[in-house]
Amino acid sequence: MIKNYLKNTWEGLYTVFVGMKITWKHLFVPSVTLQYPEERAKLPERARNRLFLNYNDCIGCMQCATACPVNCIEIETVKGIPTDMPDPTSKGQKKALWVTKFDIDTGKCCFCQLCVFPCPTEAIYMTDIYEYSEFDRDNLVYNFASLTQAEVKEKQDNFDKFQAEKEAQKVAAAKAKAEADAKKAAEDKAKSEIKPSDDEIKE
Amino acid sequence: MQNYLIEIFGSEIVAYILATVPVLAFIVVFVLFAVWLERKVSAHMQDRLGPMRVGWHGVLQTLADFLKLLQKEDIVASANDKALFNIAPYVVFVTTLITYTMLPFTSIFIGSNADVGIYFVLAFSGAVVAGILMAGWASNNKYSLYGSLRSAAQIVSYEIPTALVVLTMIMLYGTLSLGDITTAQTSQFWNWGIFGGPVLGIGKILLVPFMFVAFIILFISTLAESNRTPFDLPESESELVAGFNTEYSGIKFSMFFLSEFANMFLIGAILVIFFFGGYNSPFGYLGNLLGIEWLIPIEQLFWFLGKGMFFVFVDMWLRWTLPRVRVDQLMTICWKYLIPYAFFNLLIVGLILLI
Amino acid sequence: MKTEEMILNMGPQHPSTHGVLRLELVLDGEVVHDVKPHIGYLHRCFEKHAEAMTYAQVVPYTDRMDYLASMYNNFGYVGAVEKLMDIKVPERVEYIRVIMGELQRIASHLVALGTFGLDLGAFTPFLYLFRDREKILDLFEITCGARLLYNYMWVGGLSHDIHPDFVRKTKEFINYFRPTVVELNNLLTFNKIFIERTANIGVCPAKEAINLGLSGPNLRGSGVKFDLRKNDTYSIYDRFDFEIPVGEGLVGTVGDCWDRYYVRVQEVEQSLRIIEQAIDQIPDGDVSKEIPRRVKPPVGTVYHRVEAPKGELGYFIVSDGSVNPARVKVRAPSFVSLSAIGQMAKGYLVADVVAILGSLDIVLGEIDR
Amino acid sequence: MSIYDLIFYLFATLTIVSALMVVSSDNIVRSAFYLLATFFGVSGIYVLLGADFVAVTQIMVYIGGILILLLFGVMLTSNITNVEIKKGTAKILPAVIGIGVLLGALVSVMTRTKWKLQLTEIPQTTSFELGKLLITDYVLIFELLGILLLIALIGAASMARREQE
Repeated sequence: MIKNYLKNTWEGLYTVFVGMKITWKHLFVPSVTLQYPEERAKLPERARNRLFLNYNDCIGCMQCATACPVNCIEIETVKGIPTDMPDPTSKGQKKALWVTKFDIDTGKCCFCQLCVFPCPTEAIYMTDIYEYSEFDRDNLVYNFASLTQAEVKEKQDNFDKFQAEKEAQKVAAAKAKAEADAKKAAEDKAKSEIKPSDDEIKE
Repeated sequence: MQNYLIEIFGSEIVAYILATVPVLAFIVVFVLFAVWLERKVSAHMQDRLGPMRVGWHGVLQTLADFLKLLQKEDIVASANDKALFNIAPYVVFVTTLITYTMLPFTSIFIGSNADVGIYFVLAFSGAVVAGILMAGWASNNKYSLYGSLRSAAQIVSYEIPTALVVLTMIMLYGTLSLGDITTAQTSQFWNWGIFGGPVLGIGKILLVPFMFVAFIILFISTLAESNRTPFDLPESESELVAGFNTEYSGIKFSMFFLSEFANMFLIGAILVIFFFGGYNSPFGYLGNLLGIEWLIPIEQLFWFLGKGMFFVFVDMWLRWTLPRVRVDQLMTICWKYLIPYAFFNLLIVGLILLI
Repeated sequence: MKTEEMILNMGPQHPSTHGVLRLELVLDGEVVHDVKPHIGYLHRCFEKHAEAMTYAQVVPYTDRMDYLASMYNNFGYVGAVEKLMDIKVPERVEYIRVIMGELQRIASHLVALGTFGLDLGAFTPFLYLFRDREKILDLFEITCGARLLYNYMWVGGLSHDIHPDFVRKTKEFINYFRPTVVELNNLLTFNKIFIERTANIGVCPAKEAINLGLSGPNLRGSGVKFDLRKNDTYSIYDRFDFEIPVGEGLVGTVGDCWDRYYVRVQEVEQSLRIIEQAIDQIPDGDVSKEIPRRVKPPVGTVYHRVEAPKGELGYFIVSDGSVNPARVKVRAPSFVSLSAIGQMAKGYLVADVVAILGSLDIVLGEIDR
Repeated sequence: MSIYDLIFYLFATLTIVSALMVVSSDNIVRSAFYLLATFFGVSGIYVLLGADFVAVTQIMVYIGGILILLLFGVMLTSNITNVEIKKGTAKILPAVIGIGVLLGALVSVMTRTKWKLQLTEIPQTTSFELGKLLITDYVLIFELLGILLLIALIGAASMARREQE
């Protein structure tokens, strides 16, 4: 019992000194931390931070928005018209859509990188920017679409017009056809009843 | 010192008040420095840098923090006992401050070289408990109450080994006065308490190991009395959040802080006075060598503060090395280990002194 | 003497509840009579959420369960889905997964050991261990770009192949890290105060541990030699030579806090051994070859369990044949561990509750899900 | 008025006021804390009388020991703050008699004492003489008291020990 008592005392003091020796050694080890704003760690090339969209390369295929588990990407597109097609991507892929809205809400983003992989044109990718805090939450929504409001309206109008023209053409064609049919029908009055054309049902 | 001041100002009251100013200023400056040191020591021991922004290597960081603390809102919860809650920090601080009157900083600056000396210091460091209990109870918070009760139990228990070792040393020096104890260890370092003090002959050699034991016991028990790791149970942040000062903020919190660090230097000073010659230089004074008389007190102040700071550093060193003991183990260390050892040490030192 | 019981709320805002956990302690003085954990402060509807996600989209959500061991959560989930779809992943993928999983186990254990020390008041070992954990996170970062929530293992493969520097840096890390374990042992493990604080505290005998359903280091700390990597082997763990450390009661009783702690220390060493063996054998190949474009498992159910750093992590997945899982149920090891605290802490002091909680190594993200 | 007079009146006021507060306070814990001020005031008066050793002992024993014990007892008793404390006069006659006797005794002592009107000499400190006396003339009593306290210490330690189960 006395032996145990003395042993406890000795262990208590000895292990304290062992520990003190270690911390003493560390007193002279150079620091492993960085003085942050002045010194910055070099991020590896695969670093996953704020999302970025190379707008010119986006073809508006919506695959990133579908892949996103938190729905932080919002895309709206307008179909291009033959006379006003968007420029092809930097790799020469043709675009059929005007991307009128491409918003990424980085406040929602969970940095999972799931949106990056499906992108066929490598337009969306993660950058090494990690300082983008804002005072206003709305500022965390990044608008990547470079079209102005007016331009969007114009594209929309263009498309609507184009659509309307197409419609009108079709209607006109249908009308012409109908007229022709009517004529024909008038000519062959006695033959049969008029049937509605397939085109009309589709439209 | 007092007589000199009385002569200058012609009034006792002014002289006495002025005599306290250097001590108060010392405590404030020391705490500012010690907090910075604590942060730096901890940082470098943990491979970090610690504060680096304000001033050279952050020396003014504590000042900035202190200014921030002063500006903070003074929160008093509605369920607190307001009067006691407000008084408690000052009770703690004042009782710590009072003990400084007995410390011989140099041979000429000593608040009071009273005969009661160390007894006075022990009494008032025990009286701190009242302030801590007041803080814990007035906070009306279970964690605070636990912290203060633990603190009280701890300080009261550890007074016993402290007193036993102090008794040993008093036997050696034959006086309670801290000033006289220091003068007994004058000239060279082999007259220091740890080397048997003023005793001469065979007794000196026999005393050394027992003085060493006494030193370790006094170090541990005073460490516990000042509530530092590994005995920082009253404010053990992993169990009791912050112990008795959980509810405090702003200037009142800084009062607790001041008193904790003032206490750290106090225990360092007590150890130095008992075992390491107080303000005495280990090798003789440069002032004597050069024949400049006014240099001696400055040298003495340097040695006293230097030795005291060394023990403050050891406190910090221990704090950043060790885990915390549990409340019952705290009592085990005190009652089952320190007290018997201190007791036997007292007995043996007494026997050695008789021969 | 008649004394009154006092109820003390520990948490949800408390320094040592490892997250937002509330423990209701019924105390007699400082002696604990009962501990009631109240959970749910971190509930994020993971299981319900998974039903609205595609199988691939669930992976980032599994990251956020045990956020200190995200790789292993991925490992378990993709294992379950692959079992359901009967996919055989390439050898290279298996090796990389095992290496990543073991690195993650080390990282998770380092946090566990460090915070355990922190709970007992030792601050310095905590920071030493975090310094080394940082090195592991760096390894993950060069591989997949993320430091905490990796989304690295995908059904059928991996999101990225390993970085060209990965093998070299991992070897460097192993050489660097070995002495740290020795240092930790000197500084903390065999420190007398630490031993006094943890030995004979929160004793959980083997039988009780099994009854409580404990798993992982908590079960092994009680002296039960049970490790899914050996006992119900998955992936390619059967190819490696490693031991299962169990609690032996070196300084106290078998199954005390110190044993649970020391099992983790030893497991870190064993994980290093596995990595050393695996790192030299990584075969060449393509890591994304087997990744299906659309993960659409057949109708059926699967239960797949892995030895996560915190214990047995099981995924029960019900598939209705669509692209979304019909049900994902997780058997979270921390949840089971936490449920044991009531029995373990009875009769000890308040300070011991902190030690016991720390030794169980819980993560609230996994408990509340 | 010299500084000593000022300090004396300060301590005297402190003692009397806080003693009154002790008996008149509604809250028992507060009473205990007022007692702290009373003890402190009394020890201050001891110092002024030159009894420095007694003064420090007063702080050591009464504040550091007895008061703390008292506070422990009070704080650890649950619901103590809700207890109604009776402050009204209950038995007037015995009280009057008791106070009368006490007052008479005090007044008679006060009038008979030969007061020093002028402080002729600054009171000498006593601890050195006290120490000498304790070791020489009163050594037996001192030793016996020491043994008594040691017994108390051992007894307390054995009582506080947890029962072996």
